[in-house]
Amino acid sequence: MAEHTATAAGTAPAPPPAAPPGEAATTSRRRPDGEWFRRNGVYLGLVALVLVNLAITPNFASTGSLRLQMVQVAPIIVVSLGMAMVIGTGGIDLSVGAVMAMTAAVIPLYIGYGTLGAIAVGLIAGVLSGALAGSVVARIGVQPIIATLAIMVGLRGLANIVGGQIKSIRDPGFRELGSGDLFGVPWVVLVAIVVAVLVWVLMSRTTFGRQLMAIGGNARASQLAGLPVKRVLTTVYVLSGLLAALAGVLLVGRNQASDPATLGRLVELTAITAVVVGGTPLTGGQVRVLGTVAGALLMQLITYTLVAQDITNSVAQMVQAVIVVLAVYAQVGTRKRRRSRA
Amino acid sequence: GETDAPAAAASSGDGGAQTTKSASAPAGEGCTLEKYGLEAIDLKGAKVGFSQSEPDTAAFRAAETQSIKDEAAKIGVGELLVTNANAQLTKQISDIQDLLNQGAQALIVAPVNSDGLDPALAAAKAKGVPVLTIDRKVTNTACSDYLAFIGSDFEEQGKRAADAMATATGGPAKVAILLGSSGNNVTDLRTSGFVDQVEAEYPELEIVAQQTGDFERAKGQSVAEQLLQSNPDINAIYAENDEMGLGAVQAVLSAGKQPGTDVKIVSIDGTRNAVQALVDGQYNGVIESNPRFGPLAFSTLQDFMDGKEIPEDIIIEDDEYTPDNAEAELANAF
Amino acid sequence: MLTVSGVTKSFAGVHALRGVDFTLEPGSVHALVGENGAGKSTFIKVLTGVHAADAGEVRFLGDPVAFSRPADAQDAGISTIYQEINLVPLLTVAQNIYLGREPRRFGLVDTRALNRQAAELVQRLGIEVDVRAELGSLGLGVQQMVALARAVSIDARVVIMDEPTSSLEVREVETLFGVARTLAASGVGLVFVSHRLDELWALCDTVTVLRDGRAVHTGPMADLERVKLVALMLGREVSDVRAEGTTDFGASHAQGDAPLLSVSGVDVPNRLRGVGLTARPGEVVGLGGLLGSGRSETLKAIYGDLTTTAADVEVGGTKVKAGSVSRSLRAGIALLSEDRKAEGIVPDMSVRDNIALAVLPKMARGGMVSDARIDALVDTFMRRLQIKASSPRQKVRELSGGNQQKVLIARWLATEPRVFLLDEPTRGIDVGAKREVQGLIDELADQGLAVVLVSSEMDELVEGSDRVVVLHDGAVSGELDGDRLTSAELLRVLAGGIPDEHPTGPPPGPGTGANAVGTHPTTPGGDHRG
Amino acid sequence: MSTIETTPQAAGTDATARRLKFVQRVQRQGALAVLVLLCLVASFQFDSFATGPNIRSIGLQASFLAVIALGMTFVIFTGGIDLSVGSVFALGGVLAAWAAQEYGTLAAIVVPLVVCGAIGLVQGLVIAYGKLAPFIVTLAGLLFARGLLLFISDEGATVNKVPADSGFRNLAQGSLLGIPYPIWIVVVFFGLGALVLHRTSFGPTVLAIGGQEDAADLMGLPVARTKVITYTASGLLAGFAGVLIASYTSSGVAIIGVGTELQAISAVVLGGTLLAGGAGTIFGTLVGVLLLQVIANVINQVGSLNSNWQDLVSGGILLAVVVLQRYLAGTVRR
Ligand SMILES: Nc1ncnc2c1ncn2[C@@H]1O[C@H](COP(=O)(O)OP(=O)(O)OP(=O)(O)O)[C@@H](O)[C@H]1O
Ligand SMILES: Nc1ncnc2c1ncn2[C@@H]1O[C@H](COP(=O)(O)OP(=O)(O)OP(=O)(O)O)[C@@H](O)[C@H]1O
Ligand SMILES: [Mg+2]
Ligand SMILES: [Mg+2]
Repeated sequence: MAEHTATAAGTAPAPPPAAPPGEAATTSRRRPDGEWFRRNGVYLGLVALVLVNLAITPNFASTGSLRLQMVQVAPIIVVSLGMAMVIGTGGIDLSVGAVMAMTAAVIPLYIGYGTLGAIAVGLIAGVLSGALAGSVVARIGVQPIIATLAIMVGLRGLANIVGGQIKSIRDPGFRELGSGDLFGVPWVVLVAIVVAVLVWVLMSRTTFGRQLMAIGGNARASQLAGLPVKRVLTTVYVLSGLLAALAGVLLVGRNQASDPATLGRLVELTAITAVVVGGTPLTGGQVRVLGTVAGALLMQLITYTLVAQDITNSVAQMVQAVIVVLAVYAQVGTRKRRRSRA
Repeated sequence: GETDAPAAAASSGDGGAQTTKSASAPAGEGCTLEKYGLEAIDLKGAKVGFSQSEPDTAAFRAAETQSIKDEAAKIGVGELLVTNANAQLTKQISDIQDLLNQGAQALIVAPVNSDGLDPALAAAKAKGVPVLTIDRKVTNTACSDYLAFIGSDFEEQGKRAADAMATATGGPAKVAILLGSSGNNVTDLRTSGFVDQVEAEYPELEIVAQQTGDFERAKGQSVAEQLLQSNPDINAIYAENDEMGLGAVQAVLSAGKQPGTDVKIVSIDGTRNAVQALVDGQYNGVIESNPRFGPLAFSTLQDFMDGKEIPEDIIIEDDEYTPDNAEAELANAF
Repeated sequence: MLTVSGVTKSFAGVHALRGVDFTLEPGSVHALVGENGAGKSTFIKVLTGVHAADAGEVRFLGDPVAFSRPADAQDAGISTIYQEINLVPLLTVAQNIYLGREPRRFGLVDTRALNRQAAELVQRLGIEVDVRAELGSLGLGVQQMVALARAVSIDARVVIMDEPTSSLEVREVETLFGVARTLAASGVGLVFVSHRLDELWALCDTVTVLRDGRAVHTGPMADLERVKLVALMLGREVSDVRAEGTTDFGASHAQGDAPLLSVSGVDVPNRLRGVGLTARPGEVVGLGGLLGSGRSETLKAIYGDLTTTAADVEVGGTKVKAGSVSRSLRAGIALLSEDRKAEGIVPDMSVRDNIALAVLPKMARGGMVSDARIDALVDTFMRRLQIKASSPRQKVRELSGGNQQKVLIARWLATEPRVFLLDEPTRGIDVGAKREVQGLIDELADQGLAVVLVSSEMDELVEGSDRVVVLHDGAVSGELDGDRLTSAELLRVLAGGIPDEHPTGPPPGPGTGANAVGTHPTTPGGDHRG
Repeated sequence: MSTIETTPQAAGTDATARRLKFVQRVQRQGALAVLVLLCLVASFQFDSFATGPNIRSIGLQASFLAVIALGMTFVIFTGGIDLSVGSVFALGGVLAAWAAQEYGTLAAIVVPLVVCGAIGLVQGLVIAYGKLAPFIVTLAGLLFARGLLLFISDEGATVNKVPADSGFRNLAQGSLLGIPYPIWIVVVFFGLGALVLHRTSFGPTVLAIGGQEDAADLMGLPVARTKVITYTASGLLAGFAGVLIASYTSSGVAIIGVGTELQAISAVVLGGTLLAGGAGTIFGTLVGVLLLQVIANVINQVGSLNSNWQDLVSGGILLAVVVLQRYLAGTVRR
């Protein structure tokens, strides 16, 4: 399956064409070497953690448990996928948490226009914030981390001003979104799945995806190759904002409440971790969609395990730190031998 | 303190005025102008500074700030300077220094933390400005570093929560605790109060899990969900603030159980939403933590200026909302 | 002093070196030649501890060594100039030269001494450059010379140079040779890699030929006939090599009448002054000039990559809006940039995607790329240009320098340009490939493209072009065509001599090259910016 | 984190090299200009701004962040980032207070430095030899240090006070020529920082790694060692900032330092350092720190501007400044 994740190395599901010219075209199939780990480390980690839980966590092997994990991780997956695309361009988006808050803030104000109306407004808020970040980064050339950091601070404040204190959402539409399901699959999960598929297609099948990764790989060269660098960059941040907003919508549904002050706090770090653990390099040029999903699941399982074992907060944090490093190390560890290339 | 516990609109005017529980200072032991070494000032027309600890997005904070502002207006304070430390100790220190630099003649401080305000307090002392701390007690010396403390007894709140829980379960129960944020002494006190009381009085209550919900509704919900999943026979949840309690309600619902009956829920604060839940039967008890410090704070300052003796601790009487009185008392909730 | 036996190295799927033996004598200049991808750079990287050898032994001054980091090799007395310039753009020339070995005073770096020593060194090496200038602001040529200065400043027993001359022109090559000879005279052993064969006889005494990772020949340079050498490199018979010439340019090209590309009055603040040129369909117009004369700038300006204060570019009579790369592309202009690493390849992308990069939209239906189409396209070009890669999915960074260059040429040909601007197209590619490229240039011209060719190689320029426009100091200083298009004449004009019907021109004298080097606002660094 | 616009290296020879210097100066001055402007406006607007005490407290407040930001600057020079500083800062504080209480002044300085240095060292080793992304490693460091801190203060319940008589208090509360020690310390540290950057081979090496790691490696520079040293130094400095805060607040507070890493990063970037690495200035960082502190101070001067507006404003100003810098730089770009 890892084969199917989009990478700058342009993986198509089809096997590469017949041996090209040059006798060098001998063995190029992947043996379980560093590269292989890079691609699959996160899945191994995931499997390992599942096994651990099956062993130690009471009634882990239940549909209820599965459902809970999925429902809780869904919003994280959605944000992380947006983040993954931004990171693919070599950028980063710290504003996602604040965007979620902003979305949560506007929903109660427009709930009058019905569920969909409110959702639409919420998403627009995300798009606008993304557009701001995008143009500041792409057109003015401010470094992504600082641009999005500023937006993160300001937007959170704005969200609080607009939204005020926490408000319970009694709207049936949101209740359905948060707790209802279709053919036994919770809506939030469905949304996450759809988003994942769309992003995967976008990254591995479309011009946009290829251009995005080229820009992440060498912006200057991409520009000389006539790629619409600025447009692509801007779009990426808009998408990130949109997905963050969508995650916000899902959470409002889950919580039956809108709380701009706390919603999505520190989610940017969780998302980045999920992306990196998923095997997408922070240097850009690659986007591992499936890996990102797996990474988010991994983070979710870690926290669940720690809570289920009733580990105290302090220890939990330390354990989490160690696991994260190990997870990433599993991927890069074997790559060490490959020396830096001139 | 019971931070991040927002609720419906923060009005402080209606109901729930604070009443002191233990304020009587044995003669000669209270704090006076002489002891504190100050000149009396007339609060009317004076510049008074209020340093709030956490964002007003929390219902408790909103109500607290509001009540201070209202009272200041009421008694005709010259100018009320308000700062908010956004839960950052260092910011509160500079906030207080800023207030002093701006010429505040008296300070009301809601400390971010019990320790570490020393430099700020020292600055106030140097300027001969009395500091009245509310809702959280600092570990410095009363009547020297600061004037006095007005607030609730958080440990007591924990104890009363345990009592309420026992009443609610009326027998054996497996209890999960949703802790407040770590490193926060309100969390510690509300935990120890509850735990000690349970050990002392209610052996039939078994505490099966203690996980932090950071005083947030969403976090409270997801942690509660995880606890209920991994430990299905949990049938009582003690949340150290209303927000986490309301989160727990959602969690219980999404676990397909009935909050208030299948799983008993008790929390501390007395926000409108929680009391409403109590009215709706989804909740089993709310211990109040009264945020309306305005009147008591200013009257205390006034007494002090009038030369009266001020005791070190002015502990306020917190109400309790039960399924029975909830409906009637709803108006008092903030 | 340096003996290598049976060194083997292979990367995922690629056997770069298969049991190479090699011996370097003190005081000798040892040529290391071979096709692109033969394994020269890899060999050097194994020697100096960049890569760890899979098998084999390296002995330095008698005892076996296995450097784990370039630092170790350097400390041991082996200093290296790697193929792609490896200096720090944001630091000054002086800092780059002495990085890690700065002169100290009271334990602190003595900046004044640093600059003084650096200045003396570059002076001694005859490099005209301000040592306080940021390296990144200098031209590839200059940077290359700074790399040389650094290599020399480390008084080493062995100096290895991987294609040091590829971005130098005549004047500087001479300087470099001078330095090399002095070193050799002082008993230092040198390893010299170059694809410019003439240089080998000019400088080297011994030669080792690599082919497909094997050392197929070692012997005295002088005894080796040029054709024989080429035959060894390509693994072909001397006879059929002799059949073909050295450069592969045909005589002259069928030329249309109306200019396909006409450029006039290109101004770039303190870079270019009213540069203009025309190229007719099927015509190859050479662009000559000393380093820093503005050749690359001119191409970039035409391509719309440099913001010009004034420029009139027309393709097929229709004006192209200046300052927009995408418009130029749409108008049918393509630019093969001289800086492969910074402005060309996307290193971590596959050969395939690098080739398709500029034409992705064409390869797509409704935004969805058709891999079938791309594979077809890529396949054609990989065959046509003989690109040597383990598979179309190999990362470009893993290709040899020359093959990377071919990938880029493929990228641009895929855009089916009408006007092809080539900046040092054969830089760093082997004789075989070079001929292919040169042949390609002809072929393209014959197909009616207008080609503008920048090359620092005299004969390539002379033989390859129908007409040569000479730049000096950012302005056109002369033009050669017909029978006046000879190396001698070109040299004269380059040196600042005035061709008869061009009364205007820069003052002659050795100063000119220097001042070009010394006073030209330039860009590779700047080019990294939007 | 590369954008299309990377380093300002447009330029060629002397003329343009000078232009380049100008670009960098402007980028730095971008922050300085805003800072000066802000100060001017503030001093006209609020008479309590340009007063000795206020300036003094601004400097004092800024000093803690300044120390942290200094380490961050070098880390960013190498093209890396250190997210752990906030937690390490808090950890250092708690350790210092504890040690001061148990063993006295010397220990109060040594113990935190040892522990925090060790954390930095480990991070450095993992980054340099494990070849893991600094972002993720130090993110884990952030979690770990905070966890460790809560662990040793059992979930923040126990708080250590610096004994009233302890000389350790002097470190941050004492002053020389009316200027608090921390400010002196900052001046000295930044002086040393500049010295290291410009007058040792460590400086250029750090920049080389940030600019072109491969190249640095091929040039035979000690890449790994330099990185390790840099992250260790960052840990040490964050720890020392903790020592200062402990001395300043006379106590070890578990809740400080949250989000400090982001403040430090903003300060560095405001100072004109490129997150891409390879270029920047020490002095700029100092300006960045001051800018942040002054913004906060001015917001307080404005009076009862509630915490949300504070966020909105500081976010807005931050964005404005970085955009301004780009434009200033842009005017000189070709
Ligand atoms: N890091 C790497 N990973 C995989 N393959 C590599 C790597 N480096 C080199 N190769 C392969 O090893 C072979 C030799 O490459 P090398 O760079 O040594 O050739 P070269 O002789 O230097 O060619 P050129 O003259 O073009 O520089 C090539 O086939 C190349 O694709
Ligand atoms: N002497 C120099 N000083 C500064 N920059 C130079 C110098 N020579 C070349 N450059 C830079 O190198 C690139 C090529 O140089 P330029 O275009 O000015 O002349 P050129 O004839 O193309 O030189 P080259 O032979 O290196 O291509 C340009 O981007 C230019 O900025
Ligand atoms: Mg090579
Ligand atoms: Mg050029």
